[in-house]
Amino acid sequence: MKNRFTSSSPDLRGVKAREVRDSVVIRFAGDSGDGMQFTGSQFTLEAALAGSDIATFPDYPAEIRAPAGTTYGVSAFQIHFGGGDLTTAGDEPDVLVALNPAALKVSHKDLRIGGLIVVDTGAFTKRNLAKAGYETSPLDDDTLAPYQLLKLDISQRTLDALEETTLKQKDALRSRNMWTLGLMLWMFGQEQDATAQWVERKFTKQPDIARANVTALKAGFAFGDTVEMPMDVVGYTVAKADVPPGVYRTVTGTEATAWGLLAGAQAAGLPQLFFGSYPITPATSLLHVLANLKSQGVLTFQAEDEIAAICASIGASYSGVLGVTSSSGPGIALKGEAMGLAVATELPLVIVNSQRAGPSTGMPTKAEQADLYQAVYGRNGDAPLPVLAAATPTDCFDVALEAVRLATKYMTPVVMLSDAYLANAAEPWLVPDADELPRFPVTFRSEPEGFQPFLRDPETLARPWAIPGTPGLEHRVGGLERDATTGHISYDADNHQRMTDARTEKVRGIADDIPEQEVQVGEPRGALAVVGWGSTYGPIYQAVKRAREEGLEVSHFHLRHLSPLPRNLGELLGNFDKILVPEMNSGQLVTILRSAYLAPAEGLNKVTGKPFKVSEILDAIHARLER
Amino acid sequence: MKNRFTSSSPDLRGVKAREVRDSVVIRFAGDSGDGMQFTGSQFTLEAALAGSDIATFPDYPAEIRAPAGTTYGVSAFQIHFGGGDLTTAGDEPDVLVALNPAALKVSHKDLRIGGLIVVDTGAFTKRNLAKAGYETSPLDDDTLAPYQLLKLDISQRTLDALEETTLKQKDALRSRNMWTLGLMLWMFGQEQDATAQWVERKFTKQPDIARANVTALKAGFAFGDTVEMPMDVVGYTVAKADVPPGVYRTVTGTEATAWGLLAGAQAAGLPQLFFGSYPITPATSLLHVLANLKSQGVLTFQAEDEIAAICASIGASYSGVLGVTSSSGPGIALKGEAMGLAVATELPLVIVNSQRAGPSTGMPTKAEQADLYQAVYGRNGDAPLPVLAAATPTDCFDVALEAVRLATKYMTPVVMLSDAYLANAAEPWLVPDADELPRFPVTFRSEPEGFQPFLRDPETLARPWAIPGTPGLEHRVGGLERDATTGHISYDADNHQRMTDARTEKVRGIADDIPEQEVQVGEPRGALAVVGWGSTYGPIYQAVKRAREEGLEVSHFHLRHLSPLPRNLGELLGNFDKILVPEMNSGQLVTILRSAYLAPAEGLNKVTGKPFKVSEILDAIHARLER
Amino acid sequence: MIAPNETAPKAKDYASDQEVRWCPGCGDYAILKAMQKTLADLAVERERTVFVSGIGCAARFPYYISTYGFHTIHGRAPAFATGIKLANPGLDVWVITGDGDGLSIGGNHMLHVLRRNVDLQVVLFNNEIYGLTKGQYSPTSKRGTRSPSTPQGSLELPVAPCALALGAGGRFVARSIDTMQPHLVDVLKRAHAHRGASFVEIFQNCLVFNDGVHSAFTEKSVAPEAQLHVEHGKPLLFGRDRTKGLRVTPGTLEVEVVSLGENGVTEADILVHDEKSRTLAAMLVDLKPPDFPVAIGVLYCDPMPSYEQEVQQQLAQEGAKPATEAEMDAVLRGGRTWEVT
Amino acid sequence: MIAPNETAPKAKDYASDQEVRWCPGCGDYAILKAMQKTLADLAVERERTVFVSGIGCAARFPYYISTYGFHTIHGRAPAFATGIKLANPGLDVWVITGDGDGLSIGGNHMLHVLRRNVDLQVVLFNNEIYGLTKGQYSPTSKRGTRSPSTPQGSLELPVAPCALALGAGGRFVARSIDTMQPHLVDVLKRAHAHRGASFVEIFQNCLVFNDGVHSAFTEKSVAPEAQLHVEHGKPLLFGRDRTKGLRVTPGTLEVEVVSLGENGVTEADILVHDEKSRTLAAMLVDLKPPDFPVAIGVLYCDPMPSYEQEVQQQLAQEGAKPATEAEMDAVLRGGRTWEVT
Ligand SMILES: Cc1ncc(C[n+]2csc(CCOP(=O)(O)OP(=O)(O)O)c2C)c(N)n1
Ligand SMILES: Cc1ncc(C[n+]2csc(CCOP(=O)(O)OP(=O)(O)O)c2C)c(N)n1
Ligand code: SF4
Ligand code: SF4
Ligand SMILES: [Mg+2]
Ligand SMILES: [Mg+2]
Repeated sequence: MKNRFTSSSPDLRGVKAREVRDSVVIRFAGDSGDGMQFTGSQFTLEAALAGSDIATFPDYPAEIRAPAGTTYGVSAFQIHFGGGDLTTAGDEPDVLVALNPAALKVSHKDLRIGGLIVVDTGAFTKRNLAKAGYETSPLDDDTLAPYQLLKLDISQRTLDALEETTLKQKDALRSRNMWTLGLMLWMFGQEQDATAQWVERKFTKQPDIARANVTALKAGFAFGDTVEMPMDVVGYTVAKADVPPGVYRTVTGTEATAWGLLAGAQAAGLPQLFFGSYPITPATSLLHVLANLKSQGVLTFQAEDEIAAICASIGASYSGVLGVTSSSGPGIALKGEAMGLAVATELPLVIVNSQRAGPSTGMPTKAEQADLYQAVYGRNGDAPLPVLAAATPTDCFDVALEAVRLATKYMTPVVMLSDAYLANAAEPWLVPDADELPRFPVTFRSEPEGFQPFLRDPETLARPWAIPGTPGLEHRVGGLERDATTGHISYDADNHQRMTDARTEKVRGIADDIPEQEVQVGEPRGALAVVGWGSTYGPIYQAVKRAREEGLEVSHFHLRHLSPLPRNLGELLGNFDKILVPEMNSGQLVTILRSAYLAPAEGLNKVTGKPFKVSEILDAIHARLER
Repeated sequence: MKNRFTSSSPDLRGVKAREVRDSVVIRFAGDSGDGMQFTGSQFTLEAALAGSDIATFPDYPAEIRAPAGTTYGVSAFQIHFGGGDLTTAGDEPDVLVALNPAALKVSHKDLRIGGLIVVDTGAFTKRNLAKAGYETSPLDDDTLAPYQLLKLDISQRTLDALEETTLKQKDALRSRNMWTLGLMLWMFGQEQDATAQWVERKFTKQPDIARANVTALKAGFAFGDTVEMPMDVVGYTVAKADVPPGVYRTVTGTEATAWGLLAGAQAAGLPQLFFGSYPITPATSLLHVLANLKSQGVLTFQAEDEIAAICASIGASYSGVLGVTSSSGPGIALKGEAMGLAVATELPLVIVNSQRAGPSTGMPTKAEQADLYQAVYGRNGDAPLPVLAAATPTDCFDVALEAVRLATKYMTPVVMLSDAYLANAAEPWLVPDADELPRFPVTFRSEPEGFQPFLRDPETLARPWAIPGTPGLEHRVGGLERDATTGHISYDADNHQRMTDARTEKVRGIADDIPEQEVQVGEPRGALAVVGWGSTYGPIYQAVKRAREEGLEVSHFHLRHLSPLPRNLGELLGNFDKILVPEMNSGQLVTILRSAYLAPAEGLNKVTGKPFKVSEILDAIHARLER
Repeated sequence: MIAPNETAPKAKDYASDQEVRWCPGCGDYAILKAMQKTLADLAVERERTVFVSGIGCAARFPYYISTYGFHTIHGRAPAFATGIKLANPGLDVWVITGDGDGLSIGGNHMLHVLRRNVDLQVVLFNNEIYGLTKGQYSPTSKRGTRSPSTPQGSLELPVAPCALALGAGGRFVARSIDTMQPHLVDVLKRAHAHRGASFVEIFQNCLVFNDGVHSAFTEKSVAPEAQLHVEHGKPLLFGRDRTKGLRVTPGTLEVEVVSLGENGVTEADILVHDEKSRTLAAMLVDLKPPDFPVAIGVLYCDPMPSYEQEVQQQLAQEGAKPATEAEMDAVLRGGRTWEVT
Repeated sequence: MIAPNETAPKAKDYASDQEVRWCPGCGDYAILKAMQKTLADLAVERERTVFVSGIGCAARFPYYISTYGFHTIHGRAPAFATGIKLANPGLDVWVITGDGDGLSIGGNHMLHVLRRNVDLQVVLFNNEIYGLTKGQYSPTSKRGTRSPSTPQGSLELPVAPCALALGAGGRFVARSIDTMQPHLVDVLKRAHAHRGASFVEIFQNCLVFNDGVHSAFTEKSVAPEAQLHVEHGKPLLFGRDRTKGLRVTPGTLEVEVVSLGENGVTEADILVHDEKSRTLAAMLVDLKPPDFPVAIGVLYCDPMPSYEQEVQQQLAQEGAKPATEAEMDAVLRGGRTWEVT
């Protein structure tokens, strides 16, 4: 991250001239009930509208409604905004807004030394302190000595602002987050209109609530502008990003995935997107988004379990629509047998895995990258299939689209890997024009003359897609090994060899149909290649950039295609003395690269349910290059 | 295989002196209904009793009762017997017994040039020829020119032999196989008493059938001894093996596995072996064998599906007995999620996979080794567990025992890989004395003082086995990540890292508790290392032996432990210029070795549902060493 | 396909070119024959018909029918069939399963396909054994069944397929017997005519591993006394000369067997079959020899709108159709956007 | 454990040290309270008791009980519980599940644990929603339920848990309501007393995602008219002053609501509850408002030998005990052996 508040206090003292910053990291933290996710996304929206680049990290508890005031009930939303090319939500917040003691307790250690902490003193009651496990109030001892502390009785000020309203105190206090948002918007030179409008739209049915929220928002904003503001707090002007022109919006990985799949169905000219799924955190939101796209020809089917979900989706593909299923690790585990059938019967299918921390139930709301083995190797028999991974929320759109292309062109199931972080994080997106999106229309077999269910396209090795309803193509398919031409059951030894080889070759061949691996940062040769995949993109990208600023010969390669690997990857990696593979698992891609290229790749592994910090990767780079 | 019939005919001509052979390969082939499996195993028994070494290969159709006379209804049993150290059923039979045209059609191409074919001309009717797809009888044209042909109307001779009996012709003909067996026993200088006794015991309830079979057996045997025998057929004396002294029996991989598991439960001092399973070819026979061992404290539970089977077995282990489950590829796929829970809750469990040809349903009765990836990598999250593989039917005993040792000592699920071939093939076994078997008694935690469910044994890293019913140890376990000590649900970042590392380290540590890798044939250094696992042991062993006889610097390493790998394996492989990894899959162990050691291992891959031929591996060795 | 100008199709038109590979004498042959006759009588279009199955001897069925066929994985056929029907409601979908495939590993999908009431026909071949895996007992096997996995006899209470189907909320539940050709064909036609999920249990004989398991009521000699053929609106009479019947024991919900003419019983006392009564159906599926005859025929039929119809309606209400570029743009630009110039 | 010399245990003795993490106001709290009271009243031994659950809000239950507890994987609790009970029949096993855990993904294991009649108590918290995953409709959700996955309303016919339990062959089927403490405790005790698999459906309120879904019959105001409390051997009466009852419509197997005193109806006409009647139970589980009250209490109870008992007997008959070395030798040398010297 670029120049930030220095930790010397003068910065936060003196006249009320706005100071200038390139980028700032704010974390809003409070109780699950305090509306921190809403506050965060509204701030995101305003900053985005104002032309900042943005990266966010929502982090909320596993429990539906954890008891109020407890540390495990804390909900937080971190946003990094400012001038260009921000790819992470930031290692250390510059500003922490803590609406209760638990939030303070959980978050303050992450804050950078000298950072600003804003607390609602009104919430620091004996009871809340106790719930957070504080014997004495951290506001009174030296717990927060390393930071700038701004104590405000936000609760009281919110109540004051809402005096006129008829709201009960309990309800009025609900607007604390809006008051705080207003103050933060002021402090970082943002507008507040978009939020105001949004609130009014959202609460049209409850005008008094709408009014209360807007009033609180304006009051918080005004508070900053007025003399009420303590002398030692000042406003900031944060740099804008110079991003390419066009229409923008913020998008989560989940939304981008849903739309990418839909765009894929459209690009393939398929009549319907059939989405069979079973709820599971953090994959469920994809079902929710798609369930609202019926008008676009999306049929969502909530099955009795993950097995039924994938089986129904395979059935749908067999019928001639785009079958898609999605889940998270434990649910994907249940789909393994059916994935094998899709491989064997060679039907198109997209399987989306929103990875979460494992093994077993693990930590459902936390991100991890430990399902790569499962995706590439986790089936009985030789059952190869393409595996893709998205690197950022917006990247999910392109990857989903690509997954559909491969599935339909090669008549194969395709796994798309996402994770809990990508699914929920939002970032600005330059919205593409539909007419600029790729097209890859499929053709269903219709000609009975010379039809054989397993006669392959000599180029793609794909078998024909012959769907029920087509006169003259009546045939039988199944999971027993089948004749390489007729598809009839065959126990013939040579036929099994031929079919096994064909399935392998078909997937291998895809390497010639995907782009060569490009370098994200740096040169195609050098001392150290840092190779990543998935949501580690941001921290790796930043770490390599900084390392190069330090003059180190480091390059960043980020893989979208994990199986088959890009055809030029081996050669590229050969151009480096060392290879470092940061992963949020115990070392999976590193295993694949080592065996694929006998390349001396080493892992940098972290499984804490939290994203890498840029500094962690930078340190590892230093360590490798000092040896 | 050592010196065999030469292909020059004189060998089969001339006076009726017995010729001497080191070892012989016979294949009995007929219709599913002809009792070929019984015939084969009886011949095996007689040869074994006579002190021959033996390797067998039963091969029967997938259909329960395929229509009589069809090629896909052919059932065959190949036996290789003779002087020492036979590890395969033989590449090419020296003798083929074909009781109908279909059997001849399916098998004769496998016969070595100059080999002997015995046919029952009585079965070569128009109808049977047609069913087998013969336009003209192969006995009349030159189809069989490359072979010695012995035409006998076995049907008629059987009927003649049974004239006196009251049996209907249809039933009398059922004894054709016994007549043939008698003849073969004579031809290869075997006894017939054991068989006669066995038949009488088997058919005590139907004395006339018993009589008929014995009569036919003796008639066939007598036939050889008499002048009736055509001049050009002679008897053979086949060398005996010089095997270590002791009590022997023939055993299939299935039986050996069952007994190994039972011995394991006993060695661990556990009150019960709980076997939860769901039928699936070729794994079912293990359920059948264990279901008959109730008196030994075996409880078999046929669950509603594979998921329930493994879950019940985990529940049983949780209760304090030895939980075991078994299946084949598609069923193992369904167990993946529950295996993850066993890893997470750290409970002992043995999972036996009798591999069959995949993907998906594949070819259920055929052997393959394509589930290694699934065993090592096929779960969500970082979920490491030990993986073992048996090399021969008798080896199944030791491997099952070792699996139980690791599962109970390290509180972990363990996968044991077998396959369709090992499960069904029989070989002689030097029966161990129970009191010489290893002992590894488990201790259940009983002391409440200082009890913590996840406090690990510093040496093994195993957690305590604290079972319900123990006062004072009441605690909760589950699949959500748990505190490294108390086992309470924990979303703590560092705790997840600690637990993930502990799970990994625990399994890695097992490498120090297993034997170092030994060389099966050859030197610990050389030009080429041939590395195998599982049922490819036989052909690799023979091929390497022959290559060394040719003076080539080749060694054979066969892995029992596939995860973790033997601690000295990397060093060993480093001593060779080249590494060849023959597998009945598209290359799985080879991937693991390449990434583990960055060793330039190459695969030799065959997926036809049939075992490797010695010659195939020998050719590959030549190819590698000529380069 | 059946060309329009073609003469009425024959059973053989629905036979595939594949050699049938069941054991000689297996009850499945008779069922195959009945099915091919049914399809011919109904002149169904081959290209619009899909047979879906799991794994088992029964599940080999689709290979022998000349329509589209999908031999899937063990126990999951109802789920595949649901996807097939939802994606193309114009298809005529049959699910062929066995007592193991459909009630052991597949019990859950069976429950949910019936509950959802997807318009398809589930035909379950109940031979009370796992045939393909060589004869282990199944969830419908009688208690005490000796099998390779239960050498001392099985200990579980068998599940009655039709009872389960009712419990799951199935709207069409029927029974027939492999050897009763005309009856079987009629039942299959009724199942086909029913809109929604229809469940048909066929008592099937596994000659090799469970021969004669149903003979207590299927044997010609005992059939009249041991079978109760139900017909909607007709009294529940049975017996050689139909003089026996079922009567509600007054003041209870239990039934008893009575004989017409004996102590004043007349046909008026006999319970009349009502296909729409769940309680009646629940009683019928439980009847067992020796005390009661086995109920055969359409035990329950009370149609409701089928699931895929409702789904289609909801999609229609939402104006579902493949997204046009314009709509795609609308989706992508829906919600809050801003322009950078 | 409860030391013998200890005074009668209290409910709190069965509370674990874990902080309860359900949403404030969740119906699960009341069930937890009732369960702890039940355990205390029965003075069950903590060390011999195991609570097994799958995944869901309901499934968090074991963490809050001071006995042994196993929080397994989604839908599979009955299978784990079966293994636990078979391996150690001396344990007292409870299965805690939800409508999603137990009837959606877990439907098949539910079917088979009931059919096998393993001696354990299955307690299903039916809130007609997937709570833990934030409110999607479940297999018991009423048709038309709007949820994040069905924004235009669900289209499936809900399954009635108790109907399914009966269809599966369950031998003990009961119902209660989270808020009815004494009744709930009684039902849990009955379930515990029953040898074999007992199935208890508890109507539970999910305050956050499905608030008031059961209020049509649980609300104090309507309860007397909307609830039918069944008791074995007692007439099926309900209503504020118990003047309404169920009568068999003559000549049919259907029932109708009648009022005592009105056109000559006396208590003698009222159907009497018989816990052993499957037909009666099948009728009771189907009763729904507005036409009928909801039946509460022990709807069906007809014990049979439990599975693990039968298994133990069979093992005993086979003389099962851990193999001694001698026996091990016998096994290994069983069948044909030969000696090489
Ligand atoms: C996942 C999986 N588990 C188990 C099997 C093995 N299997 C195949 S068919 C079958 C049971 C068949 O019984 P049923 O459904 O009654 O059919 P039947 O053969 O009796 O007609 C089993 C257990 C399999 N193929 N796949
Ligand atoms: C294999 C698997 N699939 C899906 C999930 C996600 N999941 C957890 S609980 C649940 C449903 C819970 O509903 P219910 O059983 O009714 O319990 P409730 O939360 O309503 O008490 C689901 C779908 C999971 N944890 N594991
Ligand atoms: S095993 Fe039984 S069910 Fe299967 S084909 Fe043979 S007779 Fe028919
Ligand atoms: S989500 Fe519903 S069921 Fe779950 S804890 Fe909250 S109120 Fe209870
Ligand atoms: Mg069957
Ligand atoms: Mg629920």
